[in-house]
Amino acid sequence: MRRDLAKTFLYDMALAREFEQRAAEQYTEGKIAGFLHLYPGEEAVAVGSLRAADPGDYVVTTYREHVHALVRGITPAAVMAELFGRADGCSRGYGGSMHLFDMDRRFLGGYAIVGETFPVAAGAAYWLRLNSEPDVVLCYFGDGAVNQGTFHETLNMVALWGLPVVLICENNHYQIGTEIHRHSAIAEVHKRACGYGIEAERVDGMDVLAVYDATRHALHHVRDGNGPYLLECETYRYRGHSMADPGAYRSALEVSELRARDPLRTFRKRANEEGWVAEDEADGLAEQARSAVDEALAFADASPPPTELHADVYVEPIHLYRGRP
Amino acid sequence: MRRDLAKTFLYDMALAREFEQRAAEQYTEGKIAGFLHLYPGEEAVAVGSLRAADPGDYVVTTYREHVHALVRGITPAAVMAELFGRADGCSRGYGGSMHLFDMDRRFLGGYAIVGETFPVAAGAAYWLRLNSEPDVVLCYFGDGAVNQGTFHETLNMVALWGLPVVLICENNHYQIGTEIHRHSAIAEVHKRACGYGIEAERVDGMDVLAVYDATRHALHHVRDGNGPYLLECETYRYRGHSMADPGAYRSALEVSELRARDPLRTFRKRANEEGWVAEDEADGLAEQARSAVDEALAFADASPPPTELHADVYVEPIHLYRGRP
Amino acid sequence: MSERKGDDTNAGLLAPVEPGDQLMAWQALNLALNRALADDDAVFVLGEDVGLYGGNYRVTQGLYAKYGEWRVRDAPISENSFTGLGVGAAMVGGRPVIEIMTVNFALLALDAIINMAAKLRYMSGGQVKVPLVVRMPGGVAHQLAAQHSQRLEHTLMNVPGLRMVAPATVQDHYGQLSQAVRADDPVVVLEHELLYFHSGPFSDGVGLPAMHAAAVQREGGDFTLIAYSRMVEVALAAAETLAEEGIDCEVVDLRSLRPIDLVTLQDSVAKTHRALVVEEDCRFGGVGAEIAAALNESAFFELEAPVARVAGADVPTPYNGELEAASIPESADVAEVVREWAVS
Amino acid sequence: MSERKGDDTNAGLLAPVEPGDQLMAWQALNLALNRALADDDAVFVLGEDVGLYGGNYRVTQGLYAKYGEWRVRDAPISENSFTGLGVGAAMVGGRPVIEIMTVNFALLALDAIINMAAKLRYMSGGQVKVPLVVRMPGGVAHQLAAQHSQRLEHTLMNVPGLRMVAPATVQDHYGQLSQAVRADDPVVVLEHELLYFHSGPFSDGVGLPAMHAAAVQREGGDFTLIAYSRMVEVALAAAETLAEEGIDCEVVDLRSLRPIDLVTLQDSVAKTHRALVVEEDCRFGGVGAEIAAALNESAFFELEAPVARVAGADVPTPYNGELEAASIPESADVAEVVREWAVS
Ligand SMILES: Cc1ncc(C[n+]2csc(CCOP(=O)(O)OP(=O)(O)O)c2C)c(N)n1
Ligand SMILES: Cc1ncc(C[n+]2csc(CCOP(=O)(O)OP(=O)(O)O)c2C)c(N)n1
Ligand SMILES: [Mg+2]
Ligand SMILES: [Mg+2]
Repeated sequence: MRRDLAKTFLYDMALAREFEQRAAEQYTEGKIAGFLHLYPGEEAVAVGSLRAADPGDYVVTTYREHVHALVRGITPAAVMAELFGRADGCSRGYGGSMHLFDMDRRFLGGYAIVGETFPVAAGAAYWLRLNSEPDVVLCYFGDGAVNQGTFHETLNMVALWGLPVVLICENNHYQIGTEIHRHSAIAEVHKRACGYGIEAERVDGMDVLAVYDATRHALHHVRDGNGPYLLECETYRYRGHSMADPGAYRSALEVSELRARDPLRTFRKRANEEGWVAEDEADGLAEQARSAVDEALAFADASPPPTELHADVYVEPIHLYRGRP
Repeated sequence: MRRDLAKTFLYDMALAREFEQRAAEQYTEGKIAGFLHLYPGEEAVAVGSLRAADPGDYVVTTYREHVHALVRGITPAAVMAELFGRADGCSRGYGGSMHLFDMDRRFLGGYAIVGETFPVAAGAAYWLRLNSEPDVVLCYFGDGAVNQGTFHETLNMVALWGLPVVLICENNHYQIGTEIHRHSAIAEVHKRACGYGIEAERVDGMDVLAVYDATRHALHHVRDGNGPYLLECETYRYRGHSMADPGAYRSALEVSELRARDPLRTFRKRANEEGWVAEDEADGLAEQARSAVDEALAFADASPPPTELHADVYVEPIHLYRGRP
Repeated sequence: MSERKGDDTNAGLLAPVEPGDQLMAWQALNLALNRALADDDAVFVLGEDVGLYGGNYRVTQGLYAKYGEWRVRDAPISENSFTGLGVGAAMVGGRPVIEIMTVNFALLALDAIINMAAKLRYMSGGQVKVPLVVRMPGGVAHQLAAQHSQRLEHTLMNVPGLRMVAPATVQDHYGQLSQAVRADDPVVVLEHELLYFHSGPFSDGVGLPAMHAAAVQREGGDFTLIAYSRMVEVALAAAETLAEEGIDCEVVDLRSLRPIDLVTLQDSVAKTHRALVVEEDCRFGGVGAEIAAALNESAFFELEAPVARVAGADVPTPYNGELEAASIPESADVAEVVREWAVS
Repeated sequence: MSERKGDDTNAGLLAPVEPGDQLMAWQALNLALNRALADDDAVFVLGEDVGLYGGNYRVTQGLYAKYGEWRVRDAPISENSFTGLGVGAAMVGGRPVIEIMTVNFALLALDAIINMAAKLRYMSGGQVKVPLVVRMPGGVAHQLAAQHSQRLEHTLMNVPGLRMVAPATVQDHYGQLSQAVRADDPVVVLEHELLYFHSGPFSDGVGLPAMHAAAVQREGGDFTLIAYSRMVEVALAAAETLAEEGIDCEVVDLRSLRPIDLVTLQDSVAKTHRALVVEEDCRFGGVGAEIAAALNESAFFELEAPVARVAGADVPTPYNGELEAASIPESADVAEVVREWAVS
């Protein structure tokens, strides 16, 4: 495999880990408010899958999407500024942590109502297919989202019409405090694709390379006109569901077992063994990531707040009590 | 097989066919209004499945439910009076064709929003299971209802919690004018149960005996504590979706092919061959059915209309502008 | 049943309309869609039975044959997701016209309409554009009973980010839908099952009034009757009756429910000093409440009586025909209330 | 975050409350549920994370351990269907208390609430009873942004067949939920995310006021402030400020949104001749519209000014903290409007 790709993975994951840890600090210090859902432990999923995609592909994500935004190329500064609710944020301070957007990068946003990513992705895919475009939509969702009606309704439509979507399940085995065996009759998410005749596969979501390869395969499948593909990535979140959740429902043992398979450490080790990235190089990348987040924090702190409450509700503003232009 | 059961089937199906044909006439004459969805062609499904159920079992149906109500023991008079919107109707004239109810017979009603029967059935089943009752809920739905989110959400819950429900799909292959291959990625409804680990089976819905046996099997499965069961009955409606639909989207050939497998004629022939019910006996049953509908029409015509607009909105009536008792 | 009427016409591919032609509302909508599809490749229509079947109320008749399945798409019964699909397509360049067969089923699609379509632009800091049209007929038709007689306008008029129009005339069915498809914001076009097969004059090529402007459909100096959708004809009928009794009513057709054209209402009340809202919506917390509150606030000292409301009864809709009729405003109900207040 | 507060308390199984005890609202709700579950085998609680996790806002803490998984059930993310499941269970003898984690997700469950729970009794000709409680917190909390700051009361108050209460005090959180569970009709209990961790006096065993009666929380002769849920404290704060300026406000806590206690409002306005509604709901088509319209209709000639409204801004809720604060009423906004009208 190419050295630069390995370096990219290492940098992306280091940045992801660093960004989220610093965001947590900022939340505790009160610079960030609202719900803050962090990604430590799941980095290999966003990094591996999004690095396999083309710039023309669309991305639809959930409220746990900081890392997806970063890997997609939204600057740490623009993401951090959004978490701070500032005008230089990627949603100009109006969206916050759960609603990162960047239409130029075809990043169609973070959605906070569980299950919304399905129809949005299907809509973008419908438009692509209607215009015979080669691009594909990457649609992210959690294991809990699988039980929302939109999962079912959308999978039927994308399969029926052969729409270009790769459905990527970030299966971290929890719906807040409810473990997957307590919320799903079938805990292997990829097996739920059978009801739609959709090609599906499960992959180790702690292994960035495995996720990358599986996503490339899925994207080929879809681009070749074979219809949608569902990719289940088994992963784990180290922290609670959000900063509001201490995560007391999980045993220390469970967490430590999963931490032993940490996607950063395991891939760094492998990259070193395979001779892709030497230890000192890896240290350098981690250092780069740290300073990138330092800069992001400084930028966010300096960014002004948005000031217009009534901005951008409509493309053509309306006055509620005046129907005449 | 027992002769009396064969006679019951013949009578039920004759009554069903007669009732619906006469209802259609009454609709054309303006005695019945609203949407009127008729059952000719599908009789074997309601008759075979409901005759396999116990009086203690609950029944949840759609807007195409006249026959289910009749087989459950609601009198033709009470059903016809409801279609006429009269006070002696089984819903006292407030519900109409799509909303037949009889709580004494555990007939939990006809639901007109596609997909509603699933959660209602699950709720009754949850209550039964919570109280360790032996009864089961029979939940009816069409092939079009399978793509509603509630199908998915409910199947997951009933499978996860092992609730006592038999899900009975009346697959007549059409969602109004949309044929099943144009609305479902997988046209074999029973195959969609795989995503929940629910036992499922397809049966010939034009064969009343097959439906009866399959339903008995399903009910045993559920009563023995093995969780829910999905039964797909392949059938066909001879008429349009409702009286408003001429059904122009179907070829005359298709309709005539299906009519050749008419559930009444085929079972009558078999009952005669097997020596269960002789021809003259069968004629007698058909005659009985006709007079039962004659009486029902006379009764409905004579029944007074309901008069209170504000009756029964609440158990304890409220005055919207007076919060104090 | 309304859907069965007009079987002899085939306006799916309507010939150029002659001046003074009469059209049915469904034909006006059909013409608007036909032209929108022809003029703009970004437009596509999606909903249950809109294609091969031609639409439950014939509105999309002929379009499937002309534009094909990708631009006129039959949907499964998945309201929330196919409306959400419209949102996603609109975000990336499409101009979807989603048909929800009736508002009753829109209750299943409110997350897509309220939490997505209406909020996306704002929560993305103005990056996203959602040029989505959601068409649906609402209101009480002929004995469709409780679950098929829902009114939802009070809910949708409250939603920031949405626009909502409710055409009453054949001309407005054409005009407001045409404008809605061209608008860059999500627009709910609230139709009425009982208006589809009403005929009315249609003049082609004439300039269209602003999408959200109210229209005075009858001038009068004694009393202002405010209505929308099917209730406009009820108000006009009441005005006729009252005219014979010497009470001269002005009838204002709101045409739009978000925004509303309060200015036109104020102008009218400045003349009449008395106003009444006729709504099919249930009274308690209905559209009329906002109209009345807004008028009271802005024209309090002009008003010689509080703004009255004649509205749907606060009950689920009964199946029985007489009770159903009693559950929604009829012109006699309007006339009665006007008489009360006109004298007071 | 509100959910993180009060980690030191464990009221899941609350000891008998001493007279004069202070409780937090979530503890009052927890006590009401604990007693309802103990007193009536028909009661069960179902919702996301209500069991093992103890509820996102701790309201169901301790109940799972005490009553087991069948009576305190953790649900998948299937709002429409698990609310509909509650309807089905209520039809056959259960008294389900369904928790929808926040009203934002209730948009997905409106078919179950509006088209089923509310209509079943009527459309069955009075055969069906639906003793269902649907609990959900609504309103704007701390920077939860557009999709998590929905207000839905204007929608639900319009629905025939539903009852809706919106407690503001700790005592009412206990009392109105207790009454809702005992009611034989479907009741929506609209809570507020920012009230759960507010403390207030709670007296046990005292007679409860009628579930739908309004309560005068502050007497005054100059101006009537009408509010519900969290806005009651905003109104009270404004009243304090205005009192110093010599404007003596009466503050009425609606407590119930369907039905409303108009009589109490009329009595107040008969004294003050001026009224204002404080609502967190978006203004256009919000709850305040009905209150204002109803008061104008019934007390028009008592009023020296139109009933005013101080309401949420008609925008999706912005994430940024200052903008969010500017999007909902604060006591200063209320005081300002009162001053305007008090002089006029
Ligand atoms: C429709 C809906 N219901 C409930 C919630 C509250 N909620 C937010 S995240 C979450 C759990 C989602 O779990 P999963 O899909 O596995 O994603 P994860 O957070 O584990 O990444 C819930 C219940 C919501 N946001 N939307
Ligand atoms: C949620 C919803 N969407 C649309 C409709 C309109 N509608 C009524 S019946 C029907 C077709 C249902 O088809 P199927 O489930 O196969 O039942 P069938 O009528 O064939 O027995 C549709 C689309 C509805 N009643 N509810
Ligand atoms: Mg998860
Ligand atoms: Mg069918």
